Amino acid sequence: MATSTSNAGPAAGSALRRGRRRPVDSTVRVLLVVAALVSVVTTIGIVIALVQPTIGFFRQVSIIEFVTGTSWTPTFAQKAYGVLPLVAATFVVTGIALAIAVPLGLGSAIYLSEYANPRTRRVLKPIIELLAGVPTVVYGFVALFALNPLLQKWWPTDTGPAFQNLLIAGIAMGIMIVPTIASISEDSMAAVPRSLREGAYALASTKMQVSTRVVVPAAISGIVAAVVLGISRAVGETMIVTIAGGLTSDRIVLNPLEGAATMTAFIANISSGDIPVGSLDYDSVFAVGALLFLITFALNAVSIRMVRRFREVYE
Amino acid sequence: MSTPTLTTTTTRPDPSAPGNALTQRRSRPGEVAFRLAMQACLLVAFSVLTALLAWVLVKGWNRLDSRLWTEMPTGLVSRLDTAGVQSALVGTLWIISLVAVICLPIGILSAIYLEEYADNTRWYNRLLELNIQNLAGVPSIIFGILGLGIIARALGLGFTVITAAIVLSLLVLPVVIIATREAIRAVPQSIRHASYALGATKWQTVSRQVLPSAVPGIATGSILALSRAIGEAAPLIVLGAVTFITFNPDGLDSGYTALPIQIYTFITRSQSEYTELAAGAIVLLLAIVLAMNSIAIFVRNRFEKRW
Amino acid sequence: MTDHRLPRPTPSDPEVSTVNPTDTTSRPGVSIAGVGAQPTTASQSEAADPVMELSAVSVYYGAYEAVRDTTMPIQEKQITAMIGPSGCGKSTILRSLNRMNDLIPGARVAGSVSYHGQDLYARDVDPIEVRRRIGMVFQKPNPFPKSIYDNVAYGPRVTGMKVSNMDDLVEKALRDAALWDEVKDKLKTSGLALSGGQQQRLCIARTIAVRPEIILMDEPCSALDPIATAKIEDLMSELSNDYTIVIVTHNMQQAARVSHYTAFFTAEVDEQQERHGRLVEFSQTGKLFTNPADKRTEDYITGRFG
Amino acid sequence: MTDHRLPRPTPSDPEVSTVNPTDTTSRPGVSIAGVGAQPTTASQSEAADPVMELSAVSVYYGAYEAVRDTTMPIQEKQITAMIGPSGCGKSTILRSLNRMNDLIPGARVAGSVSYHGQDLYARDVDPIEVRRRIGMVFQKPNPFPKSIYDNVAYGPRVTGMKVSNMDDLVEKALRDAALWDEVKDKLKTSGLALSGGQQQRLCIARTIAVRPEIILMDEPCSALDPIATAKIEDLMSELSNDYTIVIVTHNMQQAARVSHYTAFFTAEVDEQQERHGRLVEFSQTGKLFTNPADKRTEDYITGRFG
Amino acid sequence: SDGDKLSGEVKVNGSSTVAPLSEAAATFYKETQSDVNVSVGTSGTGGGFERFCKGETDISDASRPIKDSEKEACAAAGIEYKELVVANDALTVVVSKDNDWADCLTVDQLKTIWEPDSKVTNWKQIDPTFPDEPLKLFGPGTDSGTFDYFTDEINGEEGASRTDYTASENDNVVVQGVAGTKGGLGYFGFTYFEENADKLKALKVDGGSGCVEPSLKTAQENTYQPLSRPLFIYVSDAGVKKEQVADFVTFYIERIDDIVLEAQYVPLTEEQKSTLQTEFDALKAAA
Ligand SMILES: Nc1ncnc2c1ncn2[C@@H]1O[C@H](COP(=O)(O)OP(=O)(O)OP(=O)(O)O)[C@@H](O)[C@H]1O
Ligand SMILES: Nc1ncnc2c1ncn2[C@@H]1O[C@H](COP(=O)(O)OP(=O)(O)OP(=O)(O)O)[C@@H](O)[C@H]1O
Ligand SMILES: [Mg+2]
Ligand SMILES: [Mg+2]
Ligand SMILES: O=P([O-])([O-])[O-]
Repeated sequence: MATSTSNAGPAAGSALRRGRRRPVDSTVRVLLVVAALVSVVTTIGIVIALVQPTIGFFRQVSIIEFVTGTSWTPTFAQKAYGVLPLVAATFVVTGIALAIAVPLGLGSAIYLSEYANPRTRRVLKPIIELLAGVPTVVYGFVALFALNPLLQKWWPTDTGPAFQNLLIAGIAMGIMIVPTIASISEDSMAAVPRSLREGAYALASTKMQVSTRVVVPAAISGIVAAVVLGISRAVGETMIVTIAGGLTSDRIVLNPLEGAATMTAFIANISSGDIPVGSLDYDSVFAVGALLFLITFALNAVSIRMVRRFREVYE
Repeated sequence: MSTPTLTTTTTRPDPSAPGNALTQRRSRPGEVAFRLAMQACLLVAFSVLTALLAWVLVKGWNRLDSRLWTEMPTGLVSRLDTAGVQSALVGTLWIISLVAVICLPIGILSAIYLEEYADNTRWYNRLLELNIQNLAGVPSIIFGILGLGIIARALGLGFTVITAAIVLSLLVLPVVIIATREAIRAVPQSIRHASYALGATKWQTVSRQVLPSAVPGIATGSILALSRAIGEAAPLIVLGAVTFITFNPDGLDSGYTALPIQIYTFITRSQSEYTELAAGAIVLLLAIVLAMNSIAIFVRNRFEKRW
Repeated sequence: MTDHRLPRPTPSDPEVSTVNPTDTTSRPGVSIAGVGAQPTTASQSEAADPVMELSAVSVYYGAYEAVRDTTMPIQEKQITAMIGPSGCGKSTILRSLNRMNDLIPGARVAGSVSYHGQDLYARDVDPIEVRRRIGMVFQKPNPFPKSIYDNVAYGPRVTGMKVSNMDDLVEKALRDAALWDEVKDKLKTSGLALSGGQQQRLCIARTIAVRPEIILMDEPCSALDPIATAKIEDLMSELSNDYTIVIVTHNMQQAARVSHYTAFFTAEVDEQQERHGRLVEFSQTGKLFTNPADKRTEDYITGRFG
Repeated sequence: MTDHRLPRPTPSDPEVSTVNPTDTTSRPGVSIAGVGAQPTTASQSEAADPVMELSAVSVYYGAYEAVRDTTMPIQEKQITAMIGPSGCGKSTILRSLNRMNDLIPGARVAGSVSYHGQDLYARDVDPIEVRRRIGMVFQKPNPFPKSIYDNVAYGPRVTGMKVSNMDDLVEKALRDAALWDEVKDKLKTSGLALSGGQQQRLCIARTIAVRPEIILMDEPCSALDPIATAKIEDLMSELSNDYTIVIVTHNMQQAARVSHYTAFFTAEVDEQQERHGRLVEFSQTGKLFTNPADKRTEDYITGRFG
Repeated sequence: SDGDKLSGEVKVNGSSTVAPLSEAAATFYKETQSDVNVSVGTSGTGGGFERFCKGETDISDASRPIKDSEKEACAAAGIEYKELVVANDALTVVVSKDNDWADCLTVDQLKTIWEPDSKVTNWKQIDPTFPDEPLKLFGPGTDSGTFDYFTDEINGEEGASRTDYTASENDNVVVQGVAGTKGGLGYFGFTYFEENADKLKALKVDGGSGCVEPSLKTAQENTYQPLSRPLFIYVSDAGVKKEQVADFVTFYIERIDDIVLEAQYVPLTEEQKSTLQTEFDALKAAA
């Protein structure tokens, strides 16, 4: 057998010097950095898009009124710019959504991760992930045309909930985020090392004890991250509340049977509406957008920290 | 070893008759109840979701035929029964193809940079990473505001297919980046080391070893991202896509409508024909989205290597 | 080479005879292996008081027979070591002793494992009660991500032990595990904040807190440094006054240092090129290391393979 | 105990003197350790032709000094083994020999590693060229998820070797790695479809396909069964006709069986309770195992710790 | 329009009230000129003008006349335009079919109900003869031309309204809300009432000269006061210079009766029609 190769000779030492240029490598590097910068530009773009009109808004409306006022009527003749009604409606809907999604999602996750046999799990987990992809406009439709009639029909008293109301929006949103919470918490439970479970079983624990006292606490930061992500999705969700949640914002509505505008519903309605650019009303959309951005920013920060902690524990 | 002063009342099981105790199975009702409760959660979650989807199917049943994609929307209430959503379907396909072209290369390259090239002890790289994680959680409607203020107006791209595609690309960019990073990270370090140990350069290692191994994960993430973009309505509403359109887009600067937007406008109409049509269009949208997600999940489960 | 590398077991060790290395099974292709059933051995001495007995135990993972036909006793308040090359089924056999194999889908045990005469795999046996009496310590220290105190208190709590004073119980368990002095001022800190060796002693404390009769240990020192290893080995010797201990180790020196009995396993390749774990020799530790009855044992302990 | 557990290196082994075990460093608290710089040793024989030399090498991970002050030669076409307890820095030192440490963020090498007199860590040295000449085989066999053929051809392709006939080159590498006969009919199948031992030989074939001068091996047999191990050991002996080999192993018997020189490392705990790897003794293998100069070496090889 | 095959785009945007007219026109037009792409956006009257005055659209749908501020914006951008009245609408006040007590309300009564800070929460407060039934109010979104028009006519100031009612962009909300609430009351365009006449009852309105019911006839005759209103399209001069836009507008005007019928609005009177024709001729001449 003849090959034209030879051992790197003893003279190799000097040949170690950087001689060869590698143009492909340096070109690629530039390309990669440029690509990575797109996301930075996006964030900067968002901030720019929000900041200027928001400053314009706060030139005319005091920040105090904005954060403490209890009426939001920028499109009426008697204008009021207290954002609390929008925030309140947002959190009522989010609260209802969580009340549904957290138990269902967590319970499903515990069942899948601790009880279901591997075959069931292999089938069900992808289906859950599949359902996480259903577009939100579908949930809005379902809320208005399926859940609402049901609610009206089964309502015990004569005066049922309003046609658009926070309750159905919350329920639809809850159903929407169940797959997200279930899937992420299941991931974090699956990441709890076998050794911890074995340790617990070896101490004569039952399955429930292992699930509730070892697996869930060990996965808690992942579970919290899932819930925070659920909150942030609910807070930012637009279509369901726009379709099914109502538009009232002249007062703080806490009764879920009434309709009310969330931050996103307000933005969606007004920005497709007839307000002229540069007007105070137009700027109000961006002020609310900026507030929404800040709230979800804070939630994301919490969630990112949680996820990181949950990674650190076992890696 | 043990301190004699310490007294505890605990005892071992009697070693003389432990065999008997072993067989006295304690009844554990809490155990059964817990299991059933967890099972019930899963069952309820599933049945509600499937019931809702089934309801949409029933509601739109009358409209589930070729009219949906061969016919254009109509402005004539009297002819609603012969209307379809062709322009929205084609608009959606246009947008999604453009999103794929814009978003996937940028997303995958960003992920390669972060995973393989960036020194994550540097503050700017960590900031970059944080920025991407954070963007992933920014509500979609905010991207609509970005698109309206910057892309449509400041950059002057107007209310066109390309504006919608750029906005949706930026929206799902973090999804692609994060999924690609996961896929790249799943390629074991040992493969990279083996390649370097043979004298390969960084890009050789990345392009010949890491990326081929990460393809299933990248494909999965990409498909999921695209299917998310297909279903988004909120940013398009802000972008003024609520438009009656009876023609298919014919270029990047063309006007457009998209399925979720079309569905939204149908929902706001009071005639029951519109509700039916909305349900039909939803089934069409779901079919596309769920098919894409199924492919993604299949690819992941089938081809992703368990190292 | 001096022979201090193979110390005899503790001098108080009762004289127990080596099991005859005759093959009691009729499986073809296996030259010598296994041990005769303990009671049939003529040279049986008075000290032999097996608290557990394996007879003809085979363990399957699905259709794959990981370990074949193991027969051996576990003597009370003695340390029994299992050694052998990787993959020969040591861990598998160990886990079959307290039904930890139940947790692996598809795992199945044939033959009988008896504990005080009771078959552990009888239908009406509650595996949770089994594990209450036969505790286990794992290769990698696996403290719960809870406080040191809660780690130790976990077992008594979940098993519903009637405890008059949990603090005392935790203290005693930690003292017995020779960890008390190092952690007494930080019982509320996380068990994960300890060093590897301390974590492993915490796992031992956690196990003895439920007062089991037998402690199974699967390579308890392999993740530890030499100093921590030495501490755990001392601890084992001390614990063997009160507990029966079974330890799996890949370290022959360790087996030689701490155990009273040693079982040597190896893996055989059968006609279908499948590897199956087999018990080659079971014997008093001193005997096995100085005068192995089987050629494969000798090859292994002299480093000719593995 | 017979001494066949510590066979001498291959009989053809040239006589090479043991380095004096005197401490050439002035670090306090270290009784004896390290080796004097090779050339200064009086008993230097004609066979000593170090292709690489480490002098006063310390390796840091961030601020943590994982290995301190290592001075030792790597002799041409000889097998040098590194042994020592887990965490003493064997892998760390090995990786410093072909700049694989560059890939670990925060890792840093102090002191000098020279290769044919050229400092490997000089500013203008291209690490890719270094790795081209100094190959590496890892603990876990890590074939690329490609065909057997492509695994072997990968190195020549990426390094841009001028190859007249790739098929011949692949065949020769596989032959040299003693794998050809087993795979010649399935060169197109995935490298992952081979058994563990075959995979490891494939990794060796892959490495020698680029014709390096030195091959570093980090516990190349620890994931293998005894039969595969024996094959790899034979292969190493054969390869040492053409290549300089450095091997890390946790298995003293293996070091004794295959190597010509052995470096024994251990971990010392300093005043701040931090552990640092130290080279304790470097010597001809026969000498180190039969007549260790350092008490710690003796303790280790006789199984008193580790 | 002539027989030539035209192509290109026609961009219409604006009022959601007028959109059904323009959509009908676009649908009919497609049958004759299939290569002309007519898009009809609904951003509301104001949103439409915003784009119109930036030159982004050719035609703006409007359910109220252009405001001064919007005129200025158009002037600033050099956009010249013509205003064309294409149909009439009668804002309809609706109650539930279960409401058997109210048939007619005066403008003053409507004002007491809808004025800012109104405290009316019960039908009894409107008229003591009405039963003790809680009043629930529904109305269109506050950013619509319909809202602007109603508040202007009833409360005397555009946008002046009580705020504590259920407002929605979604037609269904008013229809379903009023239909399902015995004491419900709401208002919207005549079309929506026509489409849902089986579920709702329209009230007569007394604008000072007796109770008048909303109908095609009363709206056309302008007797349904003050709530009948004209609907507009604004056509930019620049737009009309484009052949396909001019052709579309011509088509729109020629077929206006079919279009209004299809969209269920109140057709133009003959007088309005001739004005329309004159206006358009002027526009074309200018182009
Ligand atoms: N959960 C499992 N499923 C299938 N096969 C298994 C499983 N666990 C172990 N095995 C197989 O059973 C055989 C014995 O494994 P076991 O872990 O008992 O070996 P061991 O002697 O403990 O090895 P080591 O020293 O590496 O821990 C091996 O071939 C192993 O691959
Ligand atoms: N990437 C790293 N970052 C930080 N510390 C490291 C890293 N790799 C190794 N170390 C530390 O350096 C020390 C030496 O590690 P090394 O892997 O070289 O030991 P080793 O002798 O090869 O051990 P083993 O026999 O277990 O492989 C250890 O304390 C280890 O924890
Ligand atoms: Mg094991
Ligand atoms: Mg190592
Ligand atoms: O859409 P509007 O006609 O109400 O402005």
